[in-house]
Amino acid sequence: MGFWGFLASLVPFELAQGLGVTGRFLFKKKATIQYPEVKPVPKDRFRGMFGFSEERCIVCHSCAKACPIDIIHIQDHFEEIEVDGKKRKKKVLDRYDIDVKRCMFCGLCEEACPTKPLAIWLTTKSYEASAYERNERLYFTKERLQDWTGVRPYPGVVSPKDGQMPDDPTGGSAAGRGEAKP
Amino acid sequence: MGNLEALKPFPDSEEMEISFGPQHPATHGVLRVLLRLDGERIVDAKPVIGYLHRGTEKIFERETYNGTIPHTDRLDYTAAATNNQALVGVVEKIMGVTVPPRASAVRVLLAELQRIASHTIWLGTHALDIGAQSPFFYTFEEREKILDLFEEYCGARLTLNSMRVGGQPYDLPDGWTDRCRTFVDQFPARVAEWERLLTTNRIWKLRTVGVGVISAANAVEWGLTGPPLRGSGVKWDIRKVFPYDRYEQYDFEIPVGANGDTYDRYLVRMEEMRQSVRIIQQCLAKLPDGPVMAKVPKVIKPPKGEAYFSVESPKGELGFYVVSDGGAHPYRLHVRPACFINLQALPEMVRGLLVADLIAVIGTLDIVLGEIDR
Amino acid sequence: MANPWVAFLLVPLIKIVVILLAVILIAAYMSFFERKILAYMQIRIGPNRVGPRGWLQPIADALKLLVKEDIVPARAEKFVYFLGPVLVVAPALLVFSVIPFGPAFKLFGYEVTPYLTDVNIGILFILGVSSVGVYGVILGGWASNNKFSMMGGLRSAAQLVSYEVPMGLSVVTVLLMANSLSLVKIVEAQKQAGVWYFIPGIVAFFIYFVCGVAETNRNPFDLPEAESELVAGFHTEYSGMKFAFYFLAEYANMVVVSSIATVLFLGGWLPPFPNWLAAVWALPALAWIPPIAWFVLKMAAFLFVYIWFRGTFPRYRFDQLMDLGWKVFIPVSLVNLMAVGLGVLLIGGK
Amino acid sequence: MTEQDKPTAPADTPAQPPAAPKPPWEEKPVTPVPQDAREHAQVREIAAAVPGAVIAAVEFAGQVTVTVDRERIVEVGRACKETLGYAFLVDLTAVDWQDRPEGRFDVVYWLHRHADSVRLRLKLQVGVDVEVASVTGVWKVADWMEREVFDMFGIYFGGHPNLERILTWEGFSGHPLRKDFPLEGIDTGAAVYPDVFPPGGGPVAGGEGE
Repeated sequence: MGFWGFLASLVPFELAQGLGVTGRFLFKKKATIQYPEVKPVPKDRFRGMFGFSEERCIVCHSCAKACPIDIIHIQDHFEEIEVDGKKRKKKVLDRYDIDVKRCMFCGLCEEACPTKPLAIWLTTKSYEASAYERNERLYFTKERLQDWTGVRPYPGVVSPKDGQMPDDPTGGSAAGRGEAKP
Repeated sequence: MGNLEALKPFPDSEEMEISFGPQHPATHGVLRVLLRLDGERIVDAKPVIGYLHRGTEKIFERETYNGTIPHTDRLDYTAAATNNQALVGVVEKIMGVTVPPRASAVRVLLAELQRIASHTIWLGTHALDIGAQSPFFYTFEEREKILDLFEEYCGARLTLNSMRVGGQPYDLPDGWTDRCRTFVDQFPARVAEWERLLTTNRIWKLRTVGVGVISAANAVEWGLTGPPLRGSGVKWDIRKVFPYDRYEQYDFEIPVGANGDTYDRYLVRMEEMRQSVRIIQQCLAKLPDGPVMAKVPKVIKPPKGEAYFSVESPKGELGFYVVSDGGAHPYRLHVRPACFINLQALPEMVRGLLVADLIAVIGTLDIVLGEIDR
Repeated sequence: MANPWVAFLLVPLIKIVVILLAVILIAAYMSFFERKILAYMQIRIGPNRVGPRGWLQPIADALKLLVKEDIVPARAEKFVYFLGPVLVVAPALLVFSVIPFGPAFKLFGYEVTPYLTDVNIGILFILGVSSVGVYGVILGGWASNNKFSMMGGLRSAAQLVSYEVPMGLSVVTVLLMANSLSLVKIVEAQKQAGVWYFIPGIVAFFIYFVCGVAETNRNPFDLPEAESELVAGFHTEYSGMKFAFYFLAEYANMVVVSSIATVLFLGGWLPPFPNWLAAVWALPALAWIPPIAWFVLKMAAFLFVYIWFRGTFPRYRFDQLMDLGWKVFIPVSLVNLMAVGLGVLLIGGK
Repeated sequence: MTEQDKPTAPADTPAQPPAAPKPPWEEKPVTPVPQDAREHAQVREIAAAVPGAVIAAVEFAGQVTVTVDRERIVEVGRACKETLGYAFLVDLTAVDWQDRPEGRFDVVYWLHRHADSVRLRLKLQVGVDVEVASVTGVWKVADWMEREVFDMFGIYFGGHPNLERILTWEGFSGHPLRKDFPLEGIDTGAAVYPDVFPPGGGPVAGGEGE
């Protein structure tokens, strides 16, 4: 590139240009969030901690069938109940466990659930369901799925037993996950 | 690089065997490369893979067709949207389902956003491996904005599980298109900023020009696809050759490199990010309305037969080959992984280079071990 | 000075303690500033949890390294393994004995000079001592019995040696202008000449600083500890206090290069453009800033540029680094040396 | 409907002329039907290039599948590459039809021709422990793909430069993608979590492993 090219190559203009870019970033707004004090707010369709309500569940096993990794274990039995004179058989739920430590929160169980409002849904705000001890604490039985013992709900979110509805945007899954919310 | 014998000052000095990885900061996952070094010059390189093999194709055989979709998120975990697109595409092809235009548009939006997100990871880690620390944080800042858009649409940031056979499970939330437009409008300025940091930087050029060269003929012979192929000058992109999801409606160019070295592949990917921005802008401009899901039975049972379908994933041609026996579970579902086949050309590209160049070449191939090991 | 005991024992001892403490504190807080400034360049905040807004981070790091388990690799050469860090830190701290931080001034009636000694061969002493550091790196790399660290050690040996030459040449151009080896006299010469040497010796200044970056294995040239290739280069196998020594030595060397650059090219403790300014603006404000503050200000500017480099530039490959050293810097500094020599000859050497 | 292949117009003869033809996604999907494709242009080309090698040809969902004779695969491959221009071997895999008497495995090659962007699927049937000639001579890219098929199915490829396992580790016995390989995995003897698993080693076939 000739002598002058060699000399010109000595003066690093483009390196200075690079320095300019990083220099400008010195004064730009920072992106860090101080996590424990400031908690990031998930979006309204975030697939977070499970919500479950036993009354709405019609024990049809479709959520267990839809789950790709079969971590929803359901056991039920039939009971005779009297409904206005006629003998009717009704399915009663014995066991409804979700092995949350293996769950990948794909949301297929919620999509498969035929009940309206949903019996099993993914809440959109609570994501802090970690535990120190793997096997017990993250193996959610029917009771724990409802009263959320051992789950640190996001501020303002109540457990399903205390009335969290699936279409409640702060806690439940946005009803609009299916259709655009009115 | 000239023949290596001439370079051997001490004829009796034997070569040094080094195992590079699988725990190594620059192998983008659990890849191990057995290196035979003469001093710092690589005499031979032999990639060893399989550390992340989870038997995905075996698991596919027990899942329902919609149940396989979360597993495809974990193949190329930096590009979940295009993995989903390929899987649902092949099942729709074998069932003869036509997807409504709005579903195609949403898929194109998700795929192109995913292409940008995947390329930002590539640029961040590639620059970090070659020593420039800051681009990593700038690129990931932009990627966070894309992940927010994904989270808003389907509820997950990385493993999206956002498509179903026959269309999209849910429609775009209100205001999503505006937020997407604001992101896309400011993105080219960010890419220009990164280019000011790297493209003309003499150290970057010294580390990438002429490194890991592969000729066009060799690239086709080695079955390279995606940016590694286009970097060597072969103008070939599935979105143009076999348009899917109505890609023929959008006009965009296919960036092509000249001499197939790391610098050209870098330029190709940077240009691809800009082209993706153009596609998204066009898609947002004429977003069709209407249903997002075709009439598809609840339990997907494709007819007996086989079909292959591929998409242009950020890494190359990602194909799915499904064989159905008429049941609700795929009889055989094979993944044609882009990175697995691109990695095969690594020894050819690296022979005779220095150890530092191996890092640059691994970065430029943009490999993800999830897709390689399946 | 009244009795020799005080003059030659007590005062130097106090100075030594003060300078050593200052350097160690600067080096420790350099690591903190580096992490903070780098973070601010990368849209993040950096350490802000330890102590108020993170200010106690370096103390925490030091304590951590103190109590950390000190693993010695199995078949390492024990003695040489321990010698490595010592050989790196000692020269780095030794060099501070000759660096003049300010002019002599009165303190409680005594004449106090803010530098330890004024050796009349100051520059020679500095170049000689700072090249001993190379041994520490090579021995450390070789003794830790690890392929990667040996490669790191060999790489840094070649790099340090080959960048010593252009650095020396660019320093010689300053000596031509100041025709004295003693650092104090160099600053005095710049004061009389009324112009800092970085203006006539702009090329020498640029080469000196870039070679300084290479000497301390800093960013564009940080091959020996290139994380991506050699995992951590020569100090891979070191842990605990020995690793802290390498860490301290790196930052101390950075401070050394910055302070020498300040003395040689930016006129040590002189306020900017000593006589022009005073004549033209008669700025009393600038006059009362103590000379030591000027010195620290200029040194801090250099340290900031170090960190700025680290945040921006990719890394040279090893052979490119050697090419740059031998094929670009040495010829250019030679030509520059001759040019300045000619200049000094013509102008008659003020 | 993607134009990935010859656009065969789906035969949707509307029973009665509806007011406006409902868009295809509103109606039941038109499932493709396999047709015999002997006269297909691509198949005739191959039959001409390698007489006698073509056993059967099927067109399904717009993609042509040609079943060729196992012994002459390299010859067919070379013909496809040199004369017919299929320079790009996109994919090579296998399918295990467990209860098929004559040839248990299908080895499937998926070729691509750059000239007119046309794709073709070659298929051959091979039994257990029967060798298939390796096509690495024709397409270099087949190296790893064949190694993966060997690793997963146990099909030997004669003439392969280094036919060894690629995804599972050397000591692994068994071929995972065979239909008779248990989904839960086999006892590999690998001392995985010695404190959790019995001295026999890894997750026992069918064991919960917890």
